[in-house]
Amino acid sequence: MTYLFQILNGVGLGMLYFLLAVGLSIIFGLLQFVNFAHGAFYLLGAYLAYEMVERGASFWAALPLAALAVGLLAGLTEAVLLRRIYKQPHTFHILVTVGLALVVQEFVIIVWGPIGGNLPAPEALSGVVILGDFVYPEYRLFVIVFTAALAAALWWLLESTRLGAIVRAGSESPENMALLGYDTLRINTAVFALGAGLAGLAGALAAPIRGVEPFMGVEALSIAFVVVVIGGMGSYAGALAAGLVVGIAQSLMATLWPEGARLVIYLGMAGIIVAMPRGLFGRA
Amino acid sequence: MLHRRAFLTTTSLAAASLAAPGLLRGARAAETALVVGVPLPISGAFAANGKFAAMGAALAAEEAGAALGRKVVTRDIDTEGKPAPAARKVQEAMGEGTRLFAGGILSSEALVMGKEVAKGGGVFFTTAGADEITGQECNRGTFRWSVPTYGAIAQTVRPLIEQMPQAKRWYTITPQYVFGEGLLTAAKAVFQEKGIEHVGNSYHSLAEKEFSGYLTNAIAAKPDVLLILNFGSQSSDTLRQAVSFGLKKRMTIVLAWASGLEQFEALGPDLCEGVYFGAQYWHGVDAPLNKALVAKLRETRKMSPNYSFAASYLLTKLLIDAATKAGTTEGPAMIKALEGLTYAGLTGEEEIRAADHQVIKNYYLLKGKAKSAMADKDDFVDIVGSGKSFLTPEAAGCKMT
Amino acid sequence: MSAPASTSRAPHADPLLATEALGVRYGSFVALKDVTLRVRANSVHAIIGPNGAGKTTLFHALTGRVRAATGRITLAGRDITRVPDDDRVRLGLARSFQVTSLFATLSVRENLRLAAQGRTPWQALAPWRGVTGGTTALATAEEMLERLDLTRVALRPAGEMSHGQQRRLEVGMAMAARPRVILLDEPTSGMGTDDIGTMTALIRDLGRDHTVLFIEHNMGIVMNISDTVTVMRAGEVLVEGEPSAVRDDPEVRRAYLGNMITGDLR
Amino acid sequence: MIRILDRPLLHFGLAAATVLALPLLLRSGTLASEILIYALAVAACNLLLGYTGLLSFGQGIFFGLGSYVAGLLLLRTPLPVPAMLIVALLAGAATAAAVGWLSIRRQGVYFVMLTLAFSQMFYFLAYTFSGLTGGDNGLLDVPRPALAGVPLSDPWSYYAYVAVLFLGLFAALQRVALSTFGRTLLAIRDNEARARAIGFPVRAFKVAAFAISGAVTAVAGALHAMLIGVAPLSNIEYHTSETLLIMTIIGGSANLFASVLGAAAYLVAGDLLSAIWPRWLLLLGLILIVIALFLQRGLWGLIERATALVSRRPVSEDSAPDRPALPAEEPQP
Repeated sequence: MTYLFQILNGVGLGMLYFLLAVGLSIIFGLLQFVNFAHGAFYLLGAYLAYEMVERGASFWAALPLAALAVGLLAGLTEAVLLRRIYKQPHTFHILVTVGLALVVQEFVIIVWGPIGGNLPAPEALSGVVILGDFVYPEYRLFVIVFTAALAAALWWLLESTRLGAIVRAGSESPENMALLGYDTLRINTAVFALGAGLAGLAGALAAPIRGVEPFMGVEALSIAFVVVVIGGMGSYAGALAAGLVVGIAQSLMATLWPEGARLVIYLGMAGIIVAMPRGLFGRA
Repeated sequence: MLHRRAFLTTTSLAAASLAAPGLLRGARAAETALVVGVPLPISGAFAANGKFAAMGAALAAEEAGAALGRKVVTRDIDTEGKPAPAARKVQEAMGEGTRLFAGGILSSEALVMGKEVAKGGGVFFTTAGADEITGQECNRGTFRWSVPTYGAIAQTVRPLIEQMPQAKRWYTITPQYVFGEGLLTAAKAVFQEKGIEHVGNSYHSLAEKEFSGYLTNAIAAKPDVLLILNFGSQSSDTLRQAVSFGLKKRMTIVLAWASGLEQFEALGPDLCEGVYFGAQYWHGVDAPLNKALVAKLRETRKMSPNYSFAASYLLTKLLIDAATKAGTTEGPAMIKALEGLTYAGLTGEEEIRAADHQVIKNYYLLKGKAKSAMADKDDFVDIVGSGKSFLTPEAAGCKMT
Repeated sequence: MSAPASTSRAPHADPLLATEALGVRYGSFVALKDVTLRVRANSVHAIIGPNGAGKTTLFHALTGRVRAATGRITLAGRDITRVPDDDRVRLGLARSFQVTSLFATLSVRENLRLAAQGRTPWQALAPWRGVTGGTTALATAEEMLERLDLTRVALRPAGEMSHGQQRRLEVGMAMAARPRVILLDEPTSGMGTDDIGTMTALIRDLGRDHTVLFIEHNMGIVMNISDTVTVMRAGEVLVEGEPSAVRDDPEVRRAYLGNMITGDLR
Repeated sequence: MIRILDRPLLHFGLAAATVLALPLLLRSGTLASEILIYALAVAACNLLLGYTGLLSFGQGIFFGLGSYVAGLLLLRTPLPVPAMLIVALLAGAATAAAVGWLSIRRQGVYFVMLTLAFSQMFYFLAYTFSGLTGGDNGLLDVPRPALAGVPLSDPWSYYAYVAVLFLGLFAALQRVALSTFGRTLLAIRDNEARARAIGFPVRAFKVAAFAISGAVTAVAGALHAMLIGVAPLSNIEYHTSETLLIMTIIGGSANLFASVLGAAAYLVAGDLLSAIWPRWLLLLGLILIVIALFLQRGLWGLIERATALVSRRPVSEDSAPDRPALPAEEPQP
C-alpha cells in the first residue's frame, strides 16, 4: 500500500520537476545553449512570489506576476548578454551562466538576507485530502492539476501555434529558422524568456512546499539537468516523462533504499547517456 | 622569516598591489592587541549563522576591551562552510600569531580546525554539534560549549515521554551521517528504557530537500510522535512539509535539535505553533548574564540574541577572560585556565569539564506558541523544561592525550 | 591538356579497392544501394553524378566513417568492411574532404606532419617523445610542402591561408599518409581558374605513383585525366567505363550530362 | 618564428619565478602551498580543456581521490610519502582512464553532462561509504611526516617540498604538451573528424589525456590533504570540479603557465575579497561574465595584449591556439 502512495506522491514531485526542467530543455533544443543559470531563475521566481505575498498580495496574483517578471528579466539578459556568445564554444556558455547564477544568488542574499523564509500555501488550499490511511496536502494536489493543465497548454503552444512550429523547426536544424526568414534574434529572446519564466513559475509554485532560501537554485539546477538528460535534451515529452520517472523513483527510494536515492538517480543519468544518448524521447 | 619581514617593509608600497592578502591584515595590530580568531562560514550556505556569530564575537571583544582598557579585536575568518578553507585559513592565522579561536558551526569544519589549532599550540572553542569533538576526536586544544546528542535527546525525548504517557509509538527521520546516528542511537536507548515502540525510521542524505517520501512512510507507520533528528534548513524543510501533510493534527512533532530564534524566524509562528523544539539556547532563559545581554542588545540594536550570536559572544568572552587570567594566549596556560572553570554563563551556572573539555550546561525543551499569544515579535516559544544530561568522558569515548 | 595518363595496365587485373553490393542507410533513408565498384591499381578513377547521388556517402563508407549496412569492401583482396576508420589509414586508404577540414590553428607544416604521422599513430601515443623523434613524419611533411608549393607558408596557421592553398593542403594531407589508394572529394571545389589548373596537374601527377579515386563536378578535368569514370545516381551506379564511352552513353547524356555540361567536353 | 610569449621555456621560467616570488609576496606559507597545489590540478585540467578540447566536470573526482589515498595510506599504513604519492598517481590515472573511457563515448554537451553525472556519483559514493572515507567528517589527522629527517610541519618547509614536486610535474606536463602526443591532442581539439580520418585512434588519445590529467590531479589532491591535515568530503564534491574549471578558464587555456596564473589569481583574489566583503561571490560572478564576453583568452590573453601594446605589434586574435579560427565544418562558397 505504501508503494502505491509513494507512486502517487512521486507523481506530484514529478510534475514539479517537469515544470522545472522543461524550460531548460526548450532553451537547449532551440539555442543549443547550456544554461547553468536556470536554477537562478527558479530561485528568483520563488523570492519574487515570497516578496509579493509578504507585502500583502494574494498568492494567485503573485504566481503569474513572479513568472512574468522572471521571464522579462531573462529576456533582457538574453538580449544584452547571452546572445553575444551563442556562437562561442560551450565553455563560455557555461562560464557566463555560472557567473550569472552566482550574481543572482548573492543578490538574493543581499536583498533578502541569508536566512530563508516561509511562504504559506493559500488559505483555500492549506488543508489535506484523506484517502484511507493516506494523507495528501491539497496544495500539492493543486500543483499536480495546475502543472498538468500548464503542460497541456504548453503542448498546444508547441504543437499548434506558429511560435511552436518555428521552435520545433529550429530545434531540428538551427539553419532552418534563418532559411525560413524568421527574425531569429527575437525568437531566441522569446524562447529564452519563456524557458526562464517557466523556471520562475516552478520556483513560485514550489515556495509553499519548500519555503525560500538563497541556495534552492543549486539543487533545482541539478535536478533539472538529470530530468533533461534522461528525457532527452530539447524534448518536451521527454521532460514530462523523465520528470515523472525521477519523481516516482525518488519517492519510491524513500521507502526502498533512502541512503542510495541520489546515487541511483545519478547512476541512472550516466547509464542513460552511455546507453541511449538522446534520452528516452530525444530526437536522433 | 626575518628577511621576509624586512622585504615587506622596504618594498611595501610596490608590493601592496600584488601582495594585498598578506599586507592588508594589520600585522602590527596583531602584536599589541589581544586577537581572537573567529572562523565562521561567512559566505556559503551557512552564511546566516556566520553573520550573527561574527557580530556576537565582536560585541564580546568590544566589552572586554572597554573593561580591560586594552585593545581586544576579533578577526573574522571565512571558512566558507568547508573544511579545506577552514583548515588553511586557521593555519594562516596561527602563522601570524593568533592563538585563540572561537567559532566553527559545522561539524566537519570544527573537527578539522580543532586539530589544526591544537597542533599549533592554541585554543579552539566551538559550538559545533558532532559528538566526536569531545568524544573520540577530543584533544587538549579543543573546547565545546554545545550539549552533545546524548543530552539533547535526554532533555527532549525523555521529558516528553513522561508528559505524554499515552504516546507509545514514535517515528524518526534521521540524516545519515555521524551526527544523525548519534541522535538516533540516544533516542533508541531512551525508547527501549521507557518501553516505547519505535515504529520506524527514515534515513536521508545530507543533500536532501524533499521529505514527502519519508513523511509518507511515517504516515503509514501511524505513530503518535514524529521525532525529527536533522538540523538547519533540512529540519525546517521537514517540519514545513510535515505540517503541510497535516501531521500536526495527527501526531506530536518534535524537532530535537533546533537552531532557535533564527530558525523560528524563517519558519514563522504558524508552523512553529504546538511543535516541540530542543535547543541549546533561548533568549528567554532566566540567567543574569543572559538578561544583561538581551537588555543590551534590545537597547542598542533592537534585536534579540539568537543562538549563533549568543554562543559566539560567550565563547569569545570566555577566551578573553581566560587569556587575561593566564596573562598569555599560549595554549598550555590557556588550557589550564579553562579546564574545570565554573562561571555564570548564558544558561545559568556552567562548567568546563576538565576531562573532555565539554561545557556542562542546560539544554532546553521549547514549545511553539500561537501567534496571538506572542508578547513580541521574537516570542515564538515557551520554555517547557531544561536540564543537564551528559555522558561521562569515558562513555563519550574521549581519551585525551 | 594532353591525353590521359598513359601508364597502361592490364584491363582485367585484380582491383586494388573494390565493393560488392555495398549499401548504406541513414535511418530509413537508403543512401547507397547495391554499389559494386572496381578500382584498378594505379588508375585514376572518377566518380560523377548529380547532387545527392551518394558520392560522398560512398567515400564515407569506403573510409569507414559510416558503417556499411550491406555488402563488403575489399582493399587489395582483404575484407575491410568492419575495420575501423583509423585502421584503414594504416592499410593504405587516405582521403580529402569536399569541405575543407584542416587543423585550423596549427601550422601548415604541422598539419602535414600529423597526416604523415597518422600512418604510425601509436608511436604518437608516447607523451615523452618529442616531435624531433618522428623524423620520418617531418621529412614527409617537408617533401609535401615542396610538392604542394606551400613551403613559403609552412609556419602559418592553416586557417589563415587562401582558399586555394587550403584546398591544396587538403589534398596534401591525404597524400602525406602515403596511401595506396587516395580518395579526393571534389578537390577543385570553390577554386578559381588558376588554382584549378594547378590542382589538375597535381592529381594527374598523383596518378603516376598512387591509385586515385576522386569525386568531381568539373567534366573537363574528369574527361581529361581519368582512366575510368563511374556515374552514380540516387545511390546507385548508373554506368561505369572509360571517359569516352561514358561521355557517349545515351543514358548518361539524358540523365546527367546534358544539363550539366556547358560545352566543356574536350 | 614562434612568438616570444609562446615559448615553453619562458613558461617554465615563469612557473619557477612564481615559486620564488610567492614567499616574498605572501605572508602565509599555507596559502602559497595551496596556490601551487591548485596550479598543478588546474594545469592538469588545462591538458583536457585547452589541449584536447574536453570540458570535464570530473576533475574533482580525481582531486578527492588523491586526498583519500593520502588519508588512508598515511593513517593506516607505514608507507612513506613518496610511495603514497605514487599510489595516488596510479589510482588517479586508473580512475581517470575509466571515467574518461566511458565519458568520451559522447560528445559536446552530452560529454559535459556525463562527467557531471560521474562527479555526483563519486560524491555520493564517498558520502555513502563513510567507513572508508569518513563520510561528512572526512579523514581526520592526515599527518605530514618528516622527509628524510627534515620535518615538514612548518608551512614554509612544506611549501618547499610542494614547490619541488610542482616544478617537476609542471615540467612533465610541459613535456607531454610538447610531445607528439600533445600535438596530436591539439589536432584532435581542432578537428576531431579529421584527426580520425588521417588515422589517429582518437579515443585512445583522449583516454590517455584523461589518465595523465587524472594522475597529476590526484597527486595535487594528496598534497592538499597533507596541507590541511584532512581528506574532506568537499574535495570530491562537484563544486571542486567547477572551481578547477573556473580557474582554468580565468587563466586561459593557451599554455600551462596560464593555469598557474589562473589558480593564483583565483585563490589570492578569493582570499582578499572574502576578507573584505562576505558577498564576494557576486564579484566573482561578474568577473566570470566579463571573461566570457571580453577576455576569452583569460588572464594570459591580457598579458598578450599588454606585451603587444608595448612592442606595438598587433596580436592576431585569429591565431589564438586555443580557439579554432575557422569553423572546420562550415560549408564554404
